[in-house]
Amino acid sequence: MRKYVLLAALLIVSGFMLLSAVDMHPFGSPEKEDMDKYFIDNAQEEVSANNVVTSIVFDYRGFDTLGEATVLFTAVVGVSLIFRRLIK
Amino acid sequence: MMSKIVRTITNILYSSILIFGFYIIMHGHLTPGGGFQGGAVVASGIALVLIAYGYDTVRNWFKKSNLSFLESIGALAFIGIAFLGIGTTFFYNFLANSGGLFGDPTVIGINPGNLDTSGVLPLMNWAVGLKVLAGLGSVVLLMAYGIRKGDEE
Amino acid sequence: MIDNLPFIACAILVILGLYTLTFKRNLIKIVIGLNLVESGVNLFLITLGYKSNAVAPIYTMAAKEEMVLPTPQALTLTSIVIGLATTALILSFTILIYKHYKTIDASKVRRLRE
Amino acid sequence: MINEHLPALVIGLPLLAAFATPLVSKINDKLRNIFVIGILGITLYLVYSLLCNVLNDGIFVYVMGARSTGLTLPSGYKMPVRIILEADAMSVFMAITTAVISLIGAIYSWAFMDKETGKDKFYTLLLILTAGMFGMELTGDMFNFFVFLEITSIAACGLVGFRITRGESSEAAFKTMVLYTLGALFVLFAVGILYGEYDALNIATLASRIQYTMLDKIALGLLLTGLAMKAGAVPMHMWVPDAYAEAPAPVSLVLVVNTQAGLYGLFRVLFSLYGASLSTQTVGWILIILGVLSMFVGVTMALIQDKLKRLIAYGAVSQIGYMLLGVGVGLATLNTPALQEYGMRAMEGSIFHVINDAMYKGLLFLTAGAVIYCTGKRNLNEISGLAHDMKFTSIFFIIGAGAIAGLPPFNGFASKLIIYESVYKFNPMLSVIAILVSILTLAIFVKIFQSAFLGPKLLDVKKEPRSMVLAMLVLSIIVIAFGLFPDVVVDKIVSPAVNALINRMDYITAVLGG
Repeated sequence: MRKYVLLAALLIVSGFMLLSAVDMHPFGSPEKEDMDKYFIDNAQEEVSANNVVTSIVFDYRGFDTLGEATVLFTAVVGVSLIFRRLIK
Repeated sequence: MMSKIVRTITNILYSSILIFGFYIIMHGHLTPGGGFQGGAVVASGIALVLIAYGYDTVRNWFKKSNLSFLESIGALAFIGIAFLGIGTTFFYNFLANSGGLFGDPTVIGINPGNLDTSGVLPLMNWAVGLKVLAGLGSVVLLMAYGIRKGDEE
Repeated sequence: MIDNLPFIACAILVILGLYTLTFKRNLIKIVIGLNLVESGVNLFLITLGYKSNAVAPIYTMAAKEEMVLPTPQALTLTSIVIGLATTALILSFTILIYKHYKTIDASKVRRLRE
Repeated sequence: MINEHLPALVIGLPLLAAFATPLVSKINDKLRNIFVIGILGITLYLVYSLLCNVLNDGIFVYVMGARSTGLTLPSGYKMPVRIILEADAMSVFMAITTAVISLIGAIYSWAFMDKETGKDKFYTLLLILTAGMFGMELTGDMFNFFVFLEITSIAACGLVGFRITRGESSEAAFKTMVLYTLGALFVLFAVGILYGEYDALNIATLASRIQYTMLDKIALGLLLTGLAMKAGAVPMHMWVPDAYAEAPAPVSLVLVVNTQAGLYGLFRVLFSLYGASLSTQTVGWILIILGVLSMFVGVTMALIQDKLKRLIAYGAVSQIGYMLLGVGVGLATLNTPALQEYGMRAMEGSIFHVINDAMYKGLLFLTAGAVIYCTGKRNLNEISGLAHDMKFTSIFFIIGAGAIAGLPPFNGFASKLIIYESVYKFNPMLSVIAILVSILTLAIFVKIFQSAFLGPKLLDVKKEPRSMVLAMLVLSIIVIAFGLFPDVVVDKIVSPAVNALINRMDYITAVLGG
């Protein structure tokens, strides 16, 4: 019984995923690109970096990168918590 | 500990892996790559040494406590740089185009790239690179420690 | 539909991962399934930004051409690191579970249910 | 100057402190505890001033890294490109709940964690978890929301697996981690779909562009699944009892707010991102059905548990149901005049229930933690007559149990009454089910109280340490105060929060301009 419920859930989610993939804009020609166009046009002037991706990662979306660094920090703290010595 | 062939190749490769990793961190704002990628490359060097020499030898070379200290320092440096911009806004790039450290303006359009540009980006790359190499290094060491202790029992 | 083949491939990768997650009993395989889902999603993200006949979004000495969208690349970078962190933590828990239960069969690791 | 940067400081300060905690720990244990509690206290103050700010001046927008804090749009451009923090009344409402609960958790931990090893890591993770929840609640960016969702997931799972000597702990942490990550990946997939369609990540921008196409529906389904998994609503609730039962008590306390942050994400997506553009009837009923299922399954599973914390955890599942029920009714009536009549009231009830639930459920988890701390027993069959030695804990348990069952002088009654009244006008059957579940909950908690706290004395019991009593006392005072003066709370913070959820245009214009 449990197996069939899981299978049904899996099929529904798979259907969703495939449908979204088929429905997406054609590969290689994004429909809208105004935000990205802004980055490509202005990153050199505003951030003065040649690498647009880095200027997004550390400047325009720097807060995400802080989150990402935090995630890594958290994972390391978590792993060292798991393998801590129990006797001081 | 692995065979002599593996150890010799590790000895040769390790320094070039380190240099390659630091190169990637340093040129993060000009070429593909950056702090995370470079840090991961350096950490893979640590993993290589760990595999070649075994946990018992390596733990004397890289102290876990030192690595976690380094990681905290990297994280603090990163968020500290973000806080330094708070005169304007959090994460404001206060060094870009200022003429000071990393403050040269970039030529707009096609250019070969100048290392002395992009304001706080290189500093952040270094902070993140330090953090990632210490973090991933200590994860690898800790996991090796965890598995080794399991074998003893 | 044939235009969207890369998207469909990503979706299939995600589905394979979900299948592994739901029907495999081995904890390591569950972690692998999770990683498959994650790779699928990351590939999906990066595929969204592709533009035909465009170069990487970095200014070099190359002649200026169309550039692919840079945002998905930044997002994917973030999500890869996040995935790495999760995998590290989950694998550590697997090691710990193996130490306590001496097995990584999910159907035997169920002291909580009793 | 501080006022200008409040949202960034609320997230940044705990994070900075978290990175510094391992270094502070090297100096002295006591110093570290004071440091953590001090930082959380300052954060509470900051959140409070943010709350006052938002309630007086409307939505607070903060642009990360721009030339000035309010510069949402770059010059001559119609859409934001940077990450924007957007604090409206709903966000600060959640943030103040989070801040209060984390501070209490830290105070409680002082004595509770005293004999454990790895305390520096425990406090680091606690601070990161708090900062992550603030991030989820204050951000105005979909991808940023995902990043903070993952931060809370990883920190929470690290804390759930804190007791590494127990195999059950690792098992619970593994399970929780897999489900959290899966939910977060669903959210990421949905973010990808939305990005691919509209080339925007900012919630307000997406909301102004959304058209409810097929792809949007799929994204909504994925977001709903992922966030309901985080919130622990019924078909995805498997991790809740395991994680709550195995985590140390202060962590269970913070986990309660963490699930509510997931719930907040759900509300934000439904009301601010999609809003009136979605078929509100259908989605509203989906929420109502999820809510009723959660209430029912939670309470029936709680009936058969014999471990104290596991039982409270199933109670927690059923309380999530009340919140989903009220908000579901609000959503179902969003496009009709019935909204003014009773839909608003139902939402007020369930948003009020969010803060009440955090307080009394937290109190129950803390009393359960005190019982485990003092007796060393987790099983209800092994404990009896605790009221002889643990007078304070017994009183606090009565307060918490009364509140969760919805008895009059406590806050649970106030919010449940609003839900019953307004839902009755929508569909009498739902209201009857809600009352029935409350009665069952009361029966369960009376039974435990009778068997665990009354009766003959079986064990030698330690005394509760002072810091634990202080933490529980603060929560009990809040529970009783909210129960005695519900109108004040509803008027001051709850109904602005509901208005902020419903008035989607305000949320959009705060970023995009008029």
